Amino acid sequence: MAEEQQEPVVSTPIQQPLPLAFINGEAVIEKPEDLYIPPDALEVILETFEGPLDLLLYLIRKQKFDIVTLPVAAITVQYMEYVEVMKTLKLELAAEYLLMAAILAEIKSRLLLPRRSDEEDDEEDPRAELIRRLKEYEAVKEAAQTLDEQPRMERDIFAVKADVAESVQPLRIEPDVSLQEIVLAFSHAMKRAAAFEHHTIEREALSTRERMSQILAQVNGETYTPLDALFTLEEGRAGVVVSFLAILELVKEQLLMCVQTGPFARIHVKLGRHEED
Amino acid sequence: MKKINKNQLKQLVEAALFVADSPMTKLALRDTILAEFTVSERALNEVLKELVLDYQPRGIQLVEVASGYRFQSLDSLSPWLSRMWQESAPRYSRAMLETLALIAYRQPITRGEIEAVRGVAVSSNIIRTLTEREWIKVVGHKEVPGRPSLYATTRQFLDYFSLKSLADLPSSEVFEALDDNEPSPSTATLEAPSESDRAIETANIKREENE
Amino acid sequence: MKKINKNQLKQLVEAALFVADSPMTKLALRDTILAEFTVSERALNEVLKELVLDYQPRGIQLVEVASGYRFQSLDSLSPWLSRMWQESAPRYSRAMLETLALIAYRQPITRGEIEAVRGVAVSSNIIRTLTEREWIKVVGHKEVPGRPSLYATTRQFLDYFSLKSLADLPSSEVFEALDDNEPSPSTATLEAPSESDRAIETANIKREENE
Repeated sequence: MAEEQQEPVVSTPIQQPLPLAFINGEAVIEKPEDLYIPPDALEVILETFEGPLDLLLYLIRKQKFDIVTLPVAAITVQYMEYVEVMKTLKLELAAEYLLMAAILAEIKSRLLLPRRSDEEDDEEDPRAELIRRLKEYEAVKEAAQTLDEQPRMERDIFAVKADVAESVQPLRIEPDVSLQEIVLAFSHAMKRAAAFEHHTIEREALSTRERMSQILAQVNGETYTPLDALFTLEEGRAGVVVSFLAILELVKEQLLMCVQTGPFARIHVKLGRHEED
Repeated sequence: MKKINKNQLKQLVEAALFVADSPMTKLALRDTILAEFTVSERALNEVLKELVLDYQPRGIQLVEVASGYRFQSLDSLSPWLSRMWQESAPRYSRAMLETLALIAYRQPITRGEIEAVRGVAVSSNIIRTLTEREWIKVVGHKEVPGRPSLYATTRQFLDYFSLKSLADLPSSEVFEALDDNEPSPSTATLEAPSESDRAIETANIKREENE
Repeated sequence: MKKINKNQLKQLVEAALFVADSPMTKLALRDTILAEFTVSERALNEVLKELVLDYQPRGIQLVEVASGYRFQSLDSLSPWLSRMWQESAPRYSRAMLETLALIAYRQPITRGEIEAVRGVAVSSNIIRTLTEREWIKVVGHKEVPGRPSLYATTRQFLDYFSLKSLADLPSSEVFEALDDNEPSPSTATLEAPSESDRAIETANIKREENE
């Protein structure tokens, strides 16, 4: 703050080694008060600026000015010198740099105009908008730098992964099937097979066929199973009838054979067909 | 070569084995993360042994496999971890549905009998898929040359279709109706009798429910 | 729904987070590995908290980022861990970082607004790279002539920088302070012109937006 009126030293060119460093891509130049810098080095410096605001901020910081007091005249002189160098180097001079030069010139001229006597007028400080932009840009610059320092994947932190045990198998989601699809599929199959009569598939037969499957699962081909073991009395008469029909059907289809050793002896069944038939 | 204390060594080895894309040998550890440290073979072995022990009660384990050390999930957790990866099986083919339908309506039935109706061979794949889904099972063998398996539907099959018993499978008239009406399902006349029939039948079948 | 004891729950959650391909939310845990268990929200929170604590002294940590919980290596080990890969982590230019920072702190924001603050054009390349990395996305269009795209950051951006939410972004106070100042009448002399100037400026930039 104390240095706010300090004029920049526009010194005569003095050849000096270039103390130039880059920290996080930001050009840190100790006192290049002169502009007599080897052209290719300057090109590198200029290219590190992210635009006119960045260059202005750099100039302000270099001279230890306070943004809020922005000594427009001094800054403008320095800024124009840089822009001139850019021109002579035929650097691809972004329009933004020239636009900023125009803004600076405009502010400077407005500051030179004599102020009206009345203090209370709403004539605003011509520097205000530029100061606001500079402050805002500086905040962005800082934020970008902090963001860059934030621990991040690939550089500071790495994804951690354990293998799955061999026994982990992806869960298979089986397709949905509707009852209607099954019914239609059966209908189609039956229609194609001309030999079949649709009506033979009766509902009655279905409960019998289900019982046939159950009985088949109950008996085996090695030992005989007593016939009465295939009836469940608790099912009542209808159940017994279904079982009986199922057994008859199984015998008819030669899946089951019944054996009776003598009159009124227990009937036994086992898988297989009667060879002697 | 720098020194590294045991705690740091352990953290570093642990992290390396976790971030590595594949198992790491002790040599690989030395060539990468430990390149600038002096670490005795004993210290490295000790750290690895400690890590194995540290993870013993946890959900993942440090194991040594042929290509080095790696962390892997506890074997006993697999049934649940499997749920993290799901793959949808393709829709069933017409052949699959017809085979299933024939087994449902004509059980117990052999593969040969299904083929006779369909006029084409039934692929083993279809039988396997239906068996794996636990919709069909072998209930016996037909005592003819070759003793072919007899297939029937299962309890799971009935459960899936919310059927109390096979008798609840729509009968021929119903599917005739379904088939004829496929584009226009408005014809109720054909459906009507099956409804009442079904009621009587359901009463008959009730007892079978919990066989 | 089955019960699961706390130790089993902890092992299961731990293993799941370790084998998962990406961070997992509590909901994702419930939908997969915990699908068949009754687990109270309190029990799940407790287990996660314990796991975070368990790993505190270790080489890897359990952290909560925007897309859920994940294990990651300890920040301080990166100098050595990075030796496990040939190529080094990508560096980002200042232009890219400043653009990203503006989108992060000022979202939703148009390209023109970014250019107005930075004082230079934003190259299409930067927007493309940030979009391809899935760090930013178009969330809408500003209803001004040209309907420029409005950009915002994504969950992947937060994940990448190990953040749980935008509020965890460092130095957001700087921006808040700026925003607070803007309407404040106390600094009227400095701020007053800014509003109108900005309008003019925005108008100037408009053309560039859709270049």
